[in-house]
Amino acid sequence: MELATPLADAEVLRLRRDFPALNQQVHGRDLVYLDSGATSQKPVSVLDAERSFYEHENSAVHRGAHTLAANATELFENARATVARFVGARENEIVWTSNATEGLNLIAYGMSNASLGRGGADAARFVLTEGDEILTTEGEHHANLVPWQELAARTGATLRHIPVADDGTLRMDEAERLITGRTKLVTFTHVSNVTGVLNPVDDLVRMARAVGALVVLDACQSAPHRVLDLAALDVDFAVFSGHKMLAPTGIGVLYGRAELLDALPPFLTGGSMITTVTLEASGYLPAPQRFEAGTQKVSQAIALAAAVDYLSSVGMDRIERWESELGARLVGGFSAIPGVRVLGPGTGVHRAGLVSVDVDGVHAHDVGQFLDDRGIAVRVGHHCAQPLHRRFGVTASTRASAYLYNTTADVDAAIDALAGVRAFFGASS
Amino acid sequence: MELATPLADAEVLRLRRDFPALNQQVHGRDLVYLDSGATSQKPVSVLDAERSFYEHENSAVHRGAHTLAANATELFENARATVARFVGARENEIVWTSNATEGLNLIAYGMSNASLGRGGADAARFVLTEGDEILTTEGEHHANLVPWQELAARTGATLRHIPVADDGTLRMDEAERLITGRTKLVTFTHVSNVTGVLNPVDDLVRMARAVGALVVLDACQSAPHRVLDLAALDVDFAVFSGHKMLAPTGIGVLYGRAELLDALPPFLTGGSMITTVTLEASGYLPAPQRFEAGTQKVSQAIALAAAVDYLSSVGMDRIERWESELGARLVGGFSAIPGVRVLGPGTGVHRAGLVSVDVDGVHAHDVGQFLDDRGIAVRVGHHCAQPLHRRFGVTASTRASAYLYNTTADVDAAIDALAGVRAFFGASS
Amino acid sequence: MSGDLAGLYQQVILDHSREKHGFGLAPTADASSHQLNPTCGDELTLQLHATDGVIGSVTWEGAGCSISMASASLLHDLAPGLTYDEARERIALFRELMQSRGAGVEDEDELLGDAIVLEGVSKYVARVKCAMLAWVALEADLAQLDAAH
Amino acid sequence: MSGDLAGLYQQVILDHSREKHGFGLAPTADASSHQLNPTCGDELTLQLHATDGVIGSVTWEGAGCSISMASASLLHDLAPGLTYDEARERIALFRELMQSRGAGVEDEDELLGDAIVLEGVSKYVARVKCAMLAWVALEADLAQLDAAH
Ligand SMILES: Cc1ncc(COP(=O)(O)O)c(C=O)c1O
Ligand SMILES: Cc1ncc(COP(=O)(O)O)c(C=O)c1O
Repeated sequence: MELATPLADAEVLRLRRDFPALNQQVHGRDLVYLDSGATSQKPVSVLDAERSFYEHENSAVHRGAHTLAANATELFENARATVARFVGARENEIVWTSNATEGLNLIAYGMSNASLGRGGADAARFVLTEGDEILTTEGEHHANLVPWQELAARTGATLRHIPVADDGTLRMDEAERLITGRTKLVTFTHVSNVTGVLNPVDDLVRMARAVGALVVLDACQSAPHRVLDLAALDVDFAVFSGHKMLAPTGIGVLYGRAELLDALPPFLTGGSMITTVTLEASGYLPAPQRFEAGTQKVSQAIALAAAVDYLSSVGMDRIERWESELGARLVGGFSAIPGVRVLGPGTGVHRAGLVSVDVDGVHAHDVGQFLDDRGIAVRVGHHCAQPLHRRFGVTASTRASAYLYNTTADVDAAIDALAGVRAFFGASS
Repeated sequence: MELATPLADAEVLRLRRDFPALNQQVHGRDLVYLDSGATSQKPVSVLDAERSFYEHENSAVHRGAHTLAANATELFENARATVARFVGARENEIVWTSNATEGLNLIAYGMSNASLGRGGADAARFVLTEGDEILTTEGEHHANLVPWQELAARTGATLRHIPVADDGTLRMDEAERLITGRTKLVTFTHVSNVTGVLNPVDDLVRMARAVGALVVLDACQSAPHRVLDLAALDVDFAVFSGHKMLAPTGIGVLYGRAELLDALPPFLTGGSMITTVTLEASGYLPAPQRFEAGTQKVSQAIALAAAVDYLSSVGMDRIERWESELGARLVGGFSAIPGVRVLGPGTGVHRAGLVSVDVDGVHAHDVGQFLDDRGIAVRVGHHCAQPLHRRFGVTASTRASAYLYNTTADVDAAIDALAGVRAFFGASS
Repeated sequence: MSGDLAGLYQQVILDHSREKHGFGLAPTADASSHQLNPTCGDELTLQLHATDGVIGSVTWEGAGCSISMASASLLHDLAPGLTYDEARERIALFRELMQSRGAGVEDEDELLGDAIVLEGVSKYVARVKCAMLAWVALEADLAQLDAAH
Repeated sequence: MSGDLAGLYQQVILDHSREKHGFGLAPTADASSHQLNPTCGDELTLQLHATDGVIGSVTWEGAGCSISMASASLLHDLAPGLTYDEARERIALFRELMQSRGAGVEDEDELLGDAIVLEGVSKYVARVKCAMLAWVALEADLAQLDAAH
């Protein structure tokens, strides 16, 4: 296969014109937005798609028979088809959620409902009892850790963790040891939101399959940034958030293999997910409606489809290559600064376009403030990954994360600013 | 207290210019939108508020320290304060949800988590066991029925129902009998989405308080249409949806009395709702953050605040009076048509601005299609209230529901169209 | 009334929706299936009576809109004498017709008989489910017969 | 560097953040409270030592940004000799100062001493929590003493 040409600065500067928020000043300096790992900016086409819906089709989907309702339903379901194609899934395998966090909670609550006897025999494979194990990793976002702690507490199952090595990669020797006949579910992030490490999905899926465990993939940091084919990765479930991939807040996706989604007991219940309701009991529709109770995030789903169209028109393979160049440049620049330690893999290792650092003697909050003063927006804190920060012996770090609209000049500005931090705070003395 | 002047056609026609979707044609006729009970149209000020956020402040709230993040956080929390004021609540009593359905599920899952031992002694009042009863009504939307069926199934509690009388009101004699020492929670809709009946909140709260039961109010059909003071109503929890009150899809509100919200075990877990997370266990923040896991519906919350500002500037008391005039006109017109039966209260009874009818010999789908052909958008089906339709001996009905942007001419168009239905389908013969 | 509405509710359809050919369930049947349209609560039970791989008759009961009732009635008229494979072919063609958004499909007159009066439904995406209800039920019946073999 | 940043990080603040007056916990105290800033994981424990309703000294330990460390250090310098009510008054005034968005408050010099160098923080809404951490801890300590009575 031929490699796609990555983006280049000139093209990126053209793309950037599509993003109104990037065209502003902060503290009298041009904004350099390097916080896309937290949330991305939105192109005009996405904003227009949502507004156009409210100006023309807005009405209740799947519930009305009038013209507007029919048109709204069609746009809404077309959006599902667009997103399904984008990640190599079928339409009935795509469930709208409000964010990735909700998607992970949906799986966890579906399993605890199964464990309480809901869903009958079909749901047997989701039942957890004492002695069963859920396996996650030391490198997860809280969204892929806390719901499983709670699931374990509700069902009596035990939560275990694959440890992270000094270079930020998973200890696969430990994974081998930890994945046993007791393991019912293995869940891990595709790309770390702290270190940029890409986890070995194929190996983990193989190990999980060998013991019959379900596999959940947190694709929050991969779906926006690289070509994703969930059917090819052969995971059972996956989640991601629209706001990190050019779409509005309030929309996320849960992917599940069709036969699993149809067997998992419902999570949220209410209107539009039922067949027949009596005062005593209710019957439930198959997926995806089964998991879409109440009025859905209609305009947000339509806007997510517009975002996906934008990404596809640029080319996910090209975006991936460009960000990997930016990531390499960030790592190179940051690690050359005295007193700056990169968390996770150093130079020369393939990584996503995000890098977190600890600055000796200066707290991350102060680092971030110093950069902000130069118009550079980065993320400071634990990035919702306290255990991983503890693993690296710090409580907080400073993260720069790039996206398709960042140039090498953006990266260089961040490197240049970071180089001045320790002197300003008197930490180099 | 002086009565507010209701709106009048001339002013409504001026307001209507603010709603782009209302200014279009369907089947060659001017759109007459009478489906606001399902979802409302949006004024330009709401669309602009959301867009402006994406053009200027968009970034992660409560997680970032850079300028955009600080500005976004401020707009987001100001939105909470605006919505709190609108319903007579304090800021920490307002939790964002994605819709009312999620709010009701949040309470139900919080209680089932408490029943599984989560939340410790503080959560004791939310624990349900066999013998305990949950009381709802025969007139509820599925959103306020199915989650309680599931909660009962998970905990062993029993679900009971206050029956509905022939005129659509609750059988308060039965309520008196059903609310006993075993009743742990009483939940009911403020205004019925099928009959427009206003339920007697004060009486039900008094009865529930007498036995120490919690009270949940489904305010979906009241918050958008009338002055609402939740503290004065003295309910424990309430829910409503933004999309029914001029705001975008994807945003809803759960109100809870502060001391209850802080004691209820978390529902969705993940980032931004925690204090300290270790691999083994997590501590949780107080409300509202406790219930707001992951990236929130930021632009939607800001847009909801803009919607609330729009409603307040018109005046909720004036809107309420206008809709009650429109409701009376609808009931009068519909019930005068031979073969048309109004579900619930007839003429002369105070009601909200929505009316559902059964047309003898013509299925609701066909009625709706006939009206749509004249540009009139109404809702057909069971309106997510199958038990109530069964109570009235029908499976589906046709509902016209008005809002502040509807004129008497809209109502008259619907009456005129409905009068022609039976002849067209040969049902009058 | 717009031309669209007249195209949707042709007189033949309104007649069928009242006459309901084949309405009433037989005491026994070779296959039977129950279908539901969750949006409106419409329900339909459709029985298949067959001999030697050829459909003898189709009987049904249910409540619903004029489109769903007329569609079941028209299917009752069309089905007798068809082999299972022929019936499947007609169902597939009818589905294609319903998804054609008013464009129609080839050979429709020949293969679908009077049921082509439902072509107008294809312009109303929200109503396609109503028209399909009986046909989906027949499809389920045929699948039952297959499974029994 | 913008003027704003210089206003936020005055030399006095940077000095206090390194010198950390009062750092180190005593074996016993009359009240002690632990505060956490969940955004960044910063933590602070602050002890109150008092005699007859008058603050003797404040000692503390914690890890955090320069603003939170300097603020604790400045509070250590300010607190001794204040009655509980005076301390509460200063905390209230400091909170008001932090919420003033750069506008300042009356009597700040007189009542808050060197701590007024933190005024620049009030322009940075996201950092107000950092500056407040020690003061909220002292407030909690005072509430403990009240509760003990
Ligand atoms: C009375 C009532 N309750 C609950 C709901 C559910 O609201 P949503 O679908 O926005 O969650 C609705 C609206 O559909 C309603 O009218
Ligand atoms: C790896 C990872 N998982 C999960 C999440 C949670 O996503 P959200 O907050 O959109 O639910 C994030 C982003 O915050 C993330 O980076």
